[in-house]
Amino acid sequence: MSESQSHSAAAGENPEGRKPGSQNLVSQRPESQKLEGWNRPARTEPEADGQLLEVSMGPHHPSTHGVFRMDVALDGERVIRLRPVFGYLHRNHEKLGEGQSYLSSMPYTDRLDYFCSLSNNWAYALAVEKLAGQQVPERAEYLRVILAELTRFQNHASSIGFLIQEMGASGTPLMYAFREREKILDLFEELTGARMMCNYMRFGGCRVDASPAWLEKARARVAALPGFVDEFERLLATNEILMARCQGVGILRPELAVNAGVTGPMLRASGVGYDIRKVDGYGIYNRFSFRVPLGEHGDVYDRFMVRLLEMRESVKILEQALKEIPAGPVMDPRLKLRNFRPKPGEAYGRIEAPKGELGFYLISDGGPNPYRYRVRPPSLINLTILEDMCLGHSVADVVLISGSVDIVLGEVDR
Amino acid sequence: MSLIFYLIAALTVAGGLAAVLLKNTVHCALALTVAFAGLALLFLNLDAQFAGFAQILVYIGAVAILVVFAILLTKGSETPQGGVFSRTWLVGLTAAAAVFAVLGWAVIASAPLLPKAATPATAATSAMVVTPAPAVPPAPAVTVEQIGRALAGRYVLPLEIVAVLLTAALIGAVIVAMHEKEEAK
Amino acid sequence: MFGEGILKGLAETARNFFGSFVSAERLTTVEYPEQRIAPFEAARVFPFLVYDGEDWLAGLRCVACQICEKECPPQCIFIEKSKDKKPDFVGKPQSYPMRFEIDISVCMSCQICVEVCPFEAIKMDTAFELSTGDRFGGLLLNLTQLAKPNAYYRQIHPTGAAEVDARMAEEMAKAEAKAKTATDAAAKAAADAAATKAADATPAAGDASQSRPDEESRR
Amino acid sequence: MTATASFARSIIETSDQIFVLLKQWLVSFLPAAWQPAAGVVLCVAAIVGLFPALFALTTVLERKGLGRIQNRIGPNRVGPLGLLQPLADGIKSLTKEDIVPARADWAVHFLAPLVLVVAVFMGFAVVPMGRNLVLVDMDAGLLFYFAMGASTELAIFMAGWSSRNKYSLLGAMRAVAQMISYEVALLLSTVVVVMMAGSLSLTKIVAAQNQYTWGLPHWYIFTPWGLAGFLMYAIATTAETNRSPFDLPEGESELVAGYHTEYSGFKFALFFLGEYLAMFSVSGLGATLFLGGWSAPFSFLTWVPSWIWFFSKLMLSIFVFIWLRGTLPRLRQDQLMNFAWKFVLPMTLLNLLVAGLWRFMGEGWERWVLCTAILVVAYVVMGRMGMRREHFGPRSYRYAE
Repeated sequence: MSESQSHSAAAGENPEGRKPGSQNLVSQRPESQKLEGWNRPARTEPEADGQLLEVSMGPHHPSTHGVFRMDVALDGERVIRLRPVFGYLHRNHEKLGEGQSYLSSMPYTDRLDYFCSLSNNWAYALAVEKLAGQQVPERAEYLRVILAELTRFQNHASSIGFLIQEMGASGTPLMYAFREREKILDLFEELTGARMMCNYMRFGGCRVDASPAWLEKARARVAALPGFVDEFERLLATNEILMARCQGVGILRPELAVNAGVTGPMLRASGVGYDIRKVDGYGIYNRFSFRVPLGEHGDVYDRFMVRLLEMRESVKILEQALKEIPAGPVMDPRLKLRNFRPKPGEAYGRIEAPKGELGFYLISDGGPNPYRYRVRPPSLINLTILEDMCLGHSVADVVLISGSVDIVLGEVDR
Repeated sequence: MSLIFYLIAALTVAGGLAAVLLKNTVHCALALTVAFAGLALLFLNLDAQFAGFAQILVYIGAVAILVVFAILLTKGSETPQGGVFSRTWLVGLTAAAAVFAVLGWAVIASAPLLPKAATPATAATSAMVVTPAPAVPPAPAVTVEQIGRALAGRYVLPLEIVAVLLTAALIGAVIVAMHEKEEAK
Repeated sequence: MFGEGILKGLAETARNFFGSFVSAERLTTVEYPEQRIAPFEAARVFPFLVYDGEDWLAGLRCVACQICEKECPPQCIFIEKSKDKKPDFVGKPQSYPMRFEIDISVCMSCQICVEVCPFEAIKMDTAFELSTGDRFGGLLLNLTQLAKPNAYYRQIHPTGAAEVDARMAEEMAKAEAKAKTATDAAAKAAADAAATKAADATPAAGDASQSRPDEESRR
Repeated sequence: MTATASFARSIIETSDQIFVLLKQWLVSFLPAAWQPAAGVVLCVAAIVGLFPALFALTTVLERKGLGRIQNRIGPNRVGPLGLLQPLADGIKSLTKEDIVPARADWAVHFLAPLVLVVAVFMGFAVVPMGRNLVLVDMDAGLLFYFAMGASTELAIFMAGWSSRNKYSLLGAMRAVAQMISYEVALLLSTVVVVMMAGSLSLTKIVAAQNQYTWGLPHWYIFTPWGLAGFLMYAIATTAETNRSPFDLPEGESELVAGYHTEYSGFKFALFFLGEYLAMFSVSGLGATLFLGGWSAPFSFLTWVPSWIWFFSKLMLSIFVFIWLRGTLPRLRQDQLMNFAWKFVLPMTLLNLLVAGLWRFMGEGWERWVLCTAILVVAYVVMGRMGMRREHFGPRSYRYAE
């Protein structure tokens, strides 16, 4: 436990200002402990005092969320070295995007992080809108917020469910999360026609309008969501076993998080108040009042709780958006989706996806396809610090920590 | 002496031999466990329930596991390439013969002390088939209660001394282990 | 701190255990082959081609413009344009697809083909039980398998079909008005043909050259 | 009037002793010399038949119960209400290919499940399942039980080691370390009962509890030391049987399937069987030691056959096992060990002291107060110390505005 103390003491360098006296620790940290390469062997910290056992966890391991591999060197059950191996699900997403029209790339963005297709849609639409200087109607902006927050809610619920599943809870929280997710997916299906691969947003608005009946249904669903969060909290938040497993495990120091480009709930759990909804205020997020929960220790428990609290904030945003949504068109009537040729230039559109900063970088040469199409996937970048979080912990914790990162391999490997 | 005795004895001896002769150390440990189990059965065959169950509980449940763990932790689990006989087998054999001679002498010397008539052990062929309160004359059959009373009464001092000794050994082991761990850090 | 968190959790699971017997909110399972949920109107699975009237070959709205083939993200549509042209319902000569194939093992149900089609000719089906014993040929749908009547479209997407029908009826009226102003006999004959079509239960397909207020400008 | 009463009594008596009478009736067909041996064989056959059947029933109940806890329906396709599911599972595991890894130590690999199941079955020999319904009523019954329980560890080690699989070996090491640690606590938690009953014989322990005051039974769980002992026993047996939240040896998220990763087909089914049998057996023992075995919970219910009470208590504890599994995440290895050595073991030792106090303070309310107070204070102090040492606790969160 002395380890965790030194970690939390070193947790400084964040804009909010933390415990005085902790800052100098950051500057004194030796060079060797700063993040340089993700596949570097063990840092100075853990030392093997026995024979190392090399275990290849994955790509077909029950808890790697898909085809992801970790080459782990174990001393007993302690992790001495961990090398994440990505790429088993590479689908050439970015190059595909460069060979296709702007519109045709939209359905592919669904398949990046297949839990949050609507967020991905929005990020891509935002990038293209920036590129083309396209305006979005008011009602479409509201619909986007509603759908993105519903997505965030179900993503966080499922990710907590997976986390606890990895802790060995025989799937109960996951099933509760999926029960609620089912209802949210029903809403998605009714509006967009598909449950997961929604392909709903377009640059310049949304594909179809939401009927008043749908909005009513959404209001009823949203009204039931806080009860679900309460249930989750009663089931999990104060469970002693969960606290024992999660607290002090997989600590991510804020300065490392910032250096490594970690974003989303991971970063906020480390105590850095960075939320693109607040920073950029993209869409119409600056119209809503919501708070950004921050963690104190940057451990697995903080990540879990930050997600739980963000679910509550999402419900707040949803309530406001569903109340204020105006009438009007959902699509710019002058826009041509087919043969869409933005003027030459470049644009980077980013949103606060449930997993972190999701950005699309596009360069246009005036043709019907982007000249360069690049995705900044939060899952991948959040995963790069896996080794730093896992060293010195046991195998069971590795599983837990990789679960707390909340990755979707579709997005990691693209 | 019944057939069952010979069967159990054969099992025990076979287990012991296998423990000595097998190549793979883990197999040896498992064979040793068989020998332990055979011994326990012999105890039960003699109607010594407490000794028999204690043998299983301690030797199979703990000692065998300890041996196995020791083998695995000391990298001894790999099968040796050469033969199983050590170069000093003659010394070993001599020592074993000496121990056997002493034990045999002790057994033979104590034989005349046994009461001649009391050989009811054949009645209880196996502990599993003992019917409640059989009409066996209670000659050398020692109940658990008697052992307990003896331990808590007449032999309380040796018992306590052993307990203190074991506790000291335990604490010593913990201290040794902790010391190593700190050195490793 | 002393196990009350565990007890709270146990109470929660017990509540769910009993709740799943009484509350449909909790037990959301639908036992699929016996129980079925009607698909949502917006549901989309794989595309099909709409035709008007009785004869699917004659009434096919598709004019083989190949826009969907070009826009399809996974490139799962294959169209072979006809060499000749056949008159459509207004007598205007249009190409038609000689072959129209969709490989539904590749199709990702994104609906882009429906969105880009200017003729309301391709729509999304809601049938999803499409398993077949042949994973190559069985999943490559050809023109005969793809063509489905407008009545079917109306049945699975009533709102969308009503919109399309209304729009097309409006265009029909426009076309008729246009035809009436033209006084020559040939045009009159064409108008007659159009009138018989309009009298039919299924209004005829729209004309690409006609402007449709919102649909067209959006593209 | 007396005739009907005696008739009713005989009916009650017969239904209570039905299995004993059945055995005697069946055995009576044989020559007198064979009768004792035949009786034993019959009893063994009954146990070997009954508990696997119960296992089949429990697997489907567990899946359905877990399903309901998780707001699912659970298996309901095979047979009415899915009750024939275990049959389908059994056929499946019997017809599956028996795969032995090429590098595995085939002899040990083959023996491991057999040793496990045999050792677990042996435990049932001494558990009284009803009045006069015990296979072997031996003086050192409890000792026998634990001796057999200790042998299962070796089987698990054999399974893990012989598979030549890293996950299997890790799982086996975990399992053995865990079982040895908790075995100490398990033994000590039952010693209080032996102290009170003054016997290692399980039938005598039940007989000691089968008394009533004001219609309430003298079960040991209704005393402070008994309750504490029962809780410690429950914790230790959950760990011994590798059930959630102590199911680390087979933690599928970490170790795929632990020591039986490389087992398939019928051998895997044997492991599965062994695990559930161990669950039944520790539940039965727990009921015997703390819940009065086959005795009725109220004196006016003594007419219900004793074996019904025993099996209801057993199934109740199985239900608790399922409930726990549906709720709790699992601990980590070091936490498990800490919990065993730093909490459960000290508590059981303290419980020994409390039981001694109880014994020598004599009748009266003082012993209730004193014993309860000692145990509660110890629990609170240890709980708080444990949490403080590990810096656990609920947290509050701030918001960036």
